[in-house]
Amino acid sequence: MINEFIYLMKHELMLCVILFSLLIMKIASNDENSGRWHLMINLLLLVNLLVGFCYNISGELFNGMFQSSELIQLEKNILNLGLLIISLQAHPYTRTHRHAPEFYILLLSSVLGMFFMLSSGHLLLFYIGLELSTIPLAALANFNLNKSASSEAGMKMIMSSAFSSAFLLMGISLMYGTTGSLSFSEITLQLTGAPLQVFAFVMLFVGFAFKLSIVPFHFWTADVYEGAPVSVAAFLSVISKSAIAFVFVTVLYSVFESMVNVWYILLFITAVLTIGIGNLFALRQENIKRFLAFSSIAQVGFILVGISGGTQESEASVIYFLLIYIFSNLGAFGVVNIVSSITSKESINDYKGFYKTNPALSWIMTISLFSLAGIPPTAGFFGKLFLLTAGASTGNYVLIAFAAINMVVSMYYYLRIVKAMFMEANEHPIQKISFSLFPSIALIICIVGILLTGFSGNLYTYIYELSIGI
Amino acid sequence: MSASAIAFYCIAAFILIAGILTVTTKKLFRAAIWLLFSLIGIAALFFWMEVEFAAAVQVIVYVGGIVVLIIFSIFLTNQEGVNMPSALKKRSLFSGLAVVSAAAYTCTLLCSHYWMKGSEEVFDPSVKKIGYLLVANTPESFVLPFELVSVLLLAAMIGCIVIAMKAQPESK
Amino acid sequence: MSLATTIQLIVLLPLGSFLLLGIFGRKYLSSLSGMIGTTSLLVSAILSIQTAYQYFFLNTAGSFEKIIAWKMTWLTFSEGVSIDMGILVDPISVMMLVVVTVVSLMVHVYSLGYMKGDERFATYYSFLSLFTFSMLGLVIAVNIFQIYMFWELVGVSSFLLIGYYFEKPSAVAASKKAFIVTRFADLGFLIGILILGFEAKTLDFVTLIERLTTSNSPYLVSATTASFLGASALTWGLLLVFMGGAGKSAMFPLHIWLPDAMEGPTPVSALIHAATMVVAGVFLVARLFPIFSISCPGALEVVMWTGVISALFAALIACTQTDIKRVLAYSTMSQIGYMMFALGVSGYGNEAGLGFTASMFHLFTHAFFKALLFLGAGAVIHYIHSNEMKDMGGLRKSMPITHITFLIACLAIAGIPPFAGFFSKEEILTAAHHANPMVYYIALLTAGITAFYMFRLYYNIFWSKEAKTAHHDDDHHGEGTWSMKIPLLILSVGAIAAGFIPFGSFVSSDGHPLHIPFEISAAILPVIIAVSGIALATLFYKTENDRPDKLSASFQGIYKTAYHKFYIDEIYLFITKKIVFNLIAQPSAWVDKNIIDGSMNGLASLVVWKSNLIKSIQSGKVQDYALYFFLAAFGITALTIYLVN
Amino acid sequence: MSEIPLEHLLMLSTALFFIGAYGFLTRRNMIAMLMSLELMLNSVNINFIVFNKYLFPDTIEGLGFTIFIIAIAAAEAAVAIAIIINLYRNTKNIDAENADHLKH
Repeated sequence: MINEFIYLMKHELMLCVILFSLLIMKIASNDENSGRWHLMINLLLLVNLLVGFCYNISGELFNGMFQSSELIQLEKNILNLGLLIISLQAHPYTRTHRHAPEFYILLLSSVLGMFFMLSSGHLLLFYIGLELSTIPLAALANFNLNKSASSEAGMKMIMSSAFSSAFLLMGISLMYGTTGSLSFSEITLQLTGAPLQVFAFVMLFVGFAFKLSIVPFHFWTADVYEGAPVSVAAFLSVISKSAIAFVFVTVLYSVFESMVNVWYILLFITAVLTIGIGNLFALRQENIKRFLAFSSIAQVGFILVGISGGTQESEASVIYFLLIYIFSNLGAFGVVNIVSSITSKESINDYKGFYKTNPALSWIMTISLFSLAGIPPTAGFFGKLFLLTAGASTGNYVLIAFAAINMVVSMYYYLRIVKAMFMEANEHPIQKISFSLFPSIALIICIVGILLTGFSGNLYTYIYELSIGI
Repeated sequence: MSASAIAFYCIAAFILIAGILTVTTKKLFRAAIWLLFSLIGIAALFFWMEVEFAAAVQVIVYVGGIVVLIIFSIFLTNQEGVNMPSALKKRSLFSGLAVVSAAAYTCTLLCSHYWMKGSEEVFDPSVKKIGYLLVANTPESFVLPFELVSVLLLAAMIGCIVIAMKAQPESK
Repeated sequence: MSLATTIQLIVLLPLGSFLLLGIFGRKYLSSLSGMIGTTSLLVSAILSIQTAYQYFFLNTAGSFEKIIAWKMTWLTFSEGVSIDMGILVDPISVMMLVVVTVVSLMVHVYSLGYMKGDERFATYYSFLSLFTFSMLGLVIAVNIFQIYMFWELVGVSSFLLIGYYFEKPSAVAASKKAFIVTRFADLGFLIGILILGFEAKTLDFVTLIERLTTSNSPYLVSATTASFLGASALTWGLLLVFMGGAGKSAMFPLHIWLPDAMEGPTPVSALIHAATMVVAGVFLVARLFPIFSISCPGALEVVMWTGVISALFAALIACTQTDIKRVLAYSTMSQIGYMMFALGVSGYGNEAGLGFTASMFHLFTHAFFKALLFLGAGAVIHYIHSNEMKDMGGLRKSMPITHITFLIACLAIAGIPPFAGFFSKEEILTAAHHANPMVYYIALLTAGITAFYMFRLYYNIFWSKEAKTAHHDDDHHGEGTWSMKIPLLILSVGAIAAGFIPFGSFVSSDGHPLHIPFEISAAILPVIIAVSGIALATLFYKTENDRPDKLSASFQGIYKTAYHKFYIDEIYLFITKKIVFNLIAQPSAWVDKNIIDGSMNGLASLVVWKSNLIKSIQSGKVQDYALYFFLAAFGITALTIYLVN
Repeated sequence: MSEIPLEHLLMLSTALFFIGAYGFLTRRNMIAMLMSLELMLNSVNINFIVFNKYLFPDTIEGLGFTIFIIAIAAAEAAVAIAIIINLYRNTKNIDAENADHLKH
């Protein structure tokens, strides 16, 4: 019994342990910014990642409120991996920040919220997990305490997210009113498809759409990414989005399976809008963080296309894509993070002539962008390919064709950065940057991930088998 | 119409009027006071519904906590005396239209819905039951969310402290 | 050595050289990099020729089978549908192995001299090796997805090579354009693959072809009955695959990247834009030819017309160009058009498959003479330091070897016997004659124009203005080093002799040797037309440009009595110069530059304009965002509830 | 109280929700926006308790949820106010119209 409890909740327990030891350390020591401190936290996160792979079992606790399966544990492991990469990348930033332990406490509590959200079998736990994963992030967006852009980002994030949670809560309350239950398994049984229930469901959907930055609920995204510290923007764009997308798929496929006609319409409309608007805006951005924000919005559109497939292949392909997306987007963000925290240059024009001074970073950036653009043989290509094939299983070729054409459009703007780095001259290029061990490890993980995940065909098969429950 | 019904409509009118004044008054401080009234009205509504515990929490947390917090923040940002800038005409117009039509739509849906009655038992929101719900070691209890929400409050507190703490003069 | 090992070596050697030079080249192997690249290619080329010898001459079966020499499964999509990597040996892949390695070897050798002293010498060779590797991987593919992977890799490496002179903005723009246009086409290819794979439940070539050509097989039936926008799934699949091929092979209207791509170093043009990458599209159609021919003649007809139009259109434009590399670029497009429509007019099996053999034959001979032309042009550009015809002229004395080899190549492409181009072109024309007279006459006309513009090029470079000297008189390398001359000589041997190969005995649509009788009578008309094209060019361009005037003057003096003969000449001049040149060729060039090319730029600026238009939505005000959120939430709710009920 | 129909209570909460939404959309002072948000959250609280009492009285799940919403609303408001105060320190301004430097 106790063993089962530990095995099922090991991810959450592990995070809590790290969280509270950080808290105690913060209170007990004054010397929080020594090198040893950073080494320790990253080692802890590495242990956290490794522990996640041990003893994976399926089961539920607290009367079905907390559910876990091997697939969910895999998703948590993916998030842990992303967390470790971000923590390594954040090193140049946190090293100089006064509140580094708080930075990690907030980051970890946000991940904790995501884990509970992933495992939730009850709307209450889901809601608390969602808030726990958002509120600390708003504080983190404001972590450049003396910069007005950062406060503005924090303000926009907390205001918009509170507004959207009001809608989400409205949806939850009506869902409760129309089904009489808050637990997912009960709700599934009570769905009738009455208009008010559809209304409640759409409000829930909107809450998800806001967090996933699906157009037209995406407006906060770019502003927050631009103002927030790069590590936080990377976290928002990668970890936060992946977690929500995982939950989204699970909730749509298992809880609201009978409402497939509703969410198919919603996904169709929003996928078209998301890909189109994301691409249009990405084309015209000058700030590289804003650019990555809009490009990641467009990526979410592709995820929606995959989800609209509605089969187990779709679920597996979404997870597979997100794994690749974590590597690719964190590769790009890693470079931006290093450049930004050392030179505080964030405009695309600043990257002109980057290859001359920093060839290694330029190559990493290029490979990551190629993967984001879906150019073979990088992993991103396979990710998109599986998503589109999964989406095609509903036979909606219009949507697939639209997505595919937009892949070419996205090529245009990703290449623009590559062009700026390799092929354009600049009188004052970014100087040669030397960076410490941690970010280099993170970048190596990303590049290896981009190059290998595409080439190991067994990975997708493995995820697929987990998703059908073998 | 019974006294109970009259009481309800009075409370409802009070909540709504205080609410409308909260979002339209010129002076920020007065808006906070109207919010206070509106929240007290809601507490009264809970009381009327015989959910005393919720009414108590409403008074303690909202009236005693959040409104006070808001009033402090009004002082901290020196907004207590000034008139707030009036809302942009165009946005008020669009928001007004949007809000009214959305409200009408929602009400139509609510009224046309056939409400399924789950059970005929008597509602018993006693403090003991609530206590069991929150922290007891029973399968149906909300003990896990209860633990989690404590982490949430902790994180929010740390976030607030880091952000709102007055910046020390730069040592480095 | 077994067949599999040999071919693995052929393919992996360039990869090894790429990795070696790419990783260590710049720092440690700078001076050696050329030799390393060339040596690995030399071994590859020798092994390919040996493979071809084994496959074609030591074969006792009487027909050439498709052999899967080696295969491994790489990614599994779903049951039965997997992506494999492997080696498929059949006549066309063996032929392509030889063509790619030999031409690539020549380019490697040539570049030793041409690129000497370039500061990124090692990078250049590593890119060349990467390109060769991807092209070889493409031709041996067992799986349509393997082709796609290498196809993209070819795209990436050509992007790198075209943009090699990245200091030049035009080179950067050209490489980007090539990449995006071909990517657009590849998108069609990818969707086509998915459709074919979905219908046939396999991506494996051998199985795919078998399933989609056996009549009454369930796959074929479902593929031909499912219809979308008036065409069956099979037609759509094949057309989309062809779209990918058309993009790579620069078929009208996806050709716009090819002329710009001449910004790359000239040897690269010889490799990519003459002999290898651009014929990938032809190869692709040839690879799937049984499906096209047996199950979907409609799609094959599209291939035919695309080929014919491209051939004529490009030939017309070539007449108007003054940049010598651009002339060659359009001529490439025109010749690939020939190959395409030869496939288009062909049937499957035995005598009907003449077009297929002719197309492959032309691909083979074209590789030699077009590479030769590009390398010759490279030598000229190296000597003159300009691409423009007006800077050239009278070079025949100072560059004798280049002159002779260039002349041979011109004769070959014009289709003058006994040069290689004559035989392959003659076969194509015969095939077209049997299949479709209209195509035949357009092809004949194109052949005449080809002869005309090639000799216009030839005279403008080597004759015309007398004895134009090189820009630098302290000319230390004359017409180039021996490493540049030797490839010219070897290729000119190919351009002379390749036509005598009895190609039908080796390559045919169904693997059975095909005996092609040579008919003198059919060859007469094309030769006459080619010769008259040459004559016309001689008339206009052999000496300075006032030739037409002088001509008319002398006519007036000498042949006063034969007035009407002069009159005919005038009409002739009027028709050719005024009508054909000014009214047809120039407008085609204009259409090409402004409408087809312009539409792409227009599309890009339209998108940018649109995105500027909508930027005001992102106003930065949090309440605006909330209002949009509110409206969208309720709008989407109302819409959904309306749609569901 | 049983003679009050369920719909009337729900309309009260809906009206409060949209009053709050209107305030959020039009109030330019950020603290005032926050107050409007509190109204919206409170309307949801009413919903939960009403559903719980009128329709599903056998458990007290709805009431439990309300308590959690109150707690979370407090946390959210606290963080929001901290951020607003920080913004005020940096820009001396808490007008939502003026916080628009990050755009397009």
